[in-house]
Amino acid sequence: MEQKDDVIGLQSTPLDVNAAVSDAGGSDSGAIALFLGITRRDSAAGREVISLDYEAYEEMATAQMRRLAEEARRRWPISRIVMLHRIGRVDVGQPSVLIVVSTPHRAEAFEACRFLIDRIKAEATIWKKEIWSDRSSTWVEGHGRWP
Amino acid sequence: MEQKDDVIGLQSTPLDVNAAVSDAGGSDSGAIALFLGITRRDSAAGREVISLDYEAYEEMATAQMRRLAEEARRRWPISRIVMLHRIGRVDVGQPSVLIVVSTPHRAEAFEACRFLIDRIKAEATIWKKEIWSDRSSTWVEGHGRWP
Amino acid sequence: MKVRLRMFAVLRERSGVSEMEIELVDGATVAAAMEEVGRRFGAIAELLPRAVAAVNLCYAKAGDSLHDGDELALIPPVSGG
Amino acid sequence: MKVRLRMFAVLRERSGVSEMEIELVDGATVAAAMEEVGRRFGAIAELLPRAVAAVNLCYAKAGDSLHDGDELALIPPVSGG
Repeated sequence: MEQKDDVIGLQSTPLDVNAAVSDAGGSDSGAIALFLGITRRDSAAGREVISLDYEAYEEMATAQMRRLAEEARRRWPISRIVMLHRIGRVDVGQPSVLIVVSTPHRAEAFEACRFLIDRIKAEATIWKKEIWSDRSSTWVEGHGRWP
Repeated sequence: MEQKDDVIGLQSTPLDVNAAVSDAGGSDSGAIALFLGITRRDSAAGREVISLDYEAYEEMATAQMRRLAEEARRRWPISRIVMLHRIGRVDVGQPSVLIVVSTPHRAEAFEACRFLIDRIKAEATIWKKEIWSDRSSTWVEGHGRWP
Repeated sequence: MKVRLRMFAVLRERSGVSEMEIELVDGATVAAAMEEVGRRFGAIAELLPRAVAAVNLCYAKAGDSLHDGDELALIPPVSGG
Repeated sequence: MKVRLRMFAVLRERSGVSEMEIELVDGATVAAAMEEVGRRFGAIAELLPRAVAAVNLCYAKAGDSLHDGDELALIPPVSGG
């Protein structure tokens, strides 16, 4: 079951690392693993990516993230999960996805955090379009492994 | 080689997660993995641990952490490393160790972060004493695998 | 029967449609619905073989039957994170 | 020869010594130095078998020879993190 104090969702405002870590903390946690995905500089044929525009099928992406949190909780002894993804414009160098998992011990924190980011990237209904310095744009095709 | 912008050391002041993440960020990084070790509540025979007192052989612990950073950089393509450990009194629920690794892609960020915390816990010359609610204290014996 | 169609990202942009209602024969499969969408929106016909479908917020198989009132979403390869 | 001895955590507390200079025969090994420390500080003799040594900031083996001016640290099981 997803716990009521998990924090899961999509947001158009910047991701707040400090808030997420303090949401994930607690006296039953000995370990917090955090992953932050950052939009990378990219260039091709003399032009540069200046920002990314994230679009989501929001109802489904949120439902997927909640189901992934439940699956992680069945696999590992998790205290709290924070799982947030940006939508809208994200400049190069800014974080687009934030996962925080707190657990009693460190092995399971790393494993659960890795599981969540891998599955979100492969499955969640979120897309990004690269906005180039010449004002052109390209939809990025991921390497999802859909069911 | 350790990079001049790595942040490595022991400190008696609280660990600052936001500062560490922004120290580790950069336009060449696509992934940041972070580990935070937190002093856990512990109890035995009706008494509770209220805080931990960390002591270090500081010159050696710092040298070890620098050598571990160099080793991690030989194994993975790392942009930046932040590796900080508390000394002195740390209350239950507060972080005692913070590792941040930024890399181009996520797999190596998780692997390098896990490598660093595992090796620090096993090898670094740092000890903790549990301070109990009845004012008694106990040195914790880790499960180090010394060379 | 009526099914709510939703399209995202490159499919939304090239078809010009993000959400609409389509009429399908009762019990039509996901595959039949996607063929119908390809006929209506020629601009995305070539993209549909790389897309998958979701029905009511869960990924669905080509052979799954649709029901009146279902929400059918066409999902190009995802690229979140 | 003279070696700088450093002790930490439970060894420091029970011996009452964190740092001192000890005199050893030239070329004494780490093991010989630890025996000497055990003789001088009976309160920690029982703890020394679980401790290891570091010489000049690196872990050392029992058979390693010490040199004049070395820093020899006695390291009880570490418990950082």
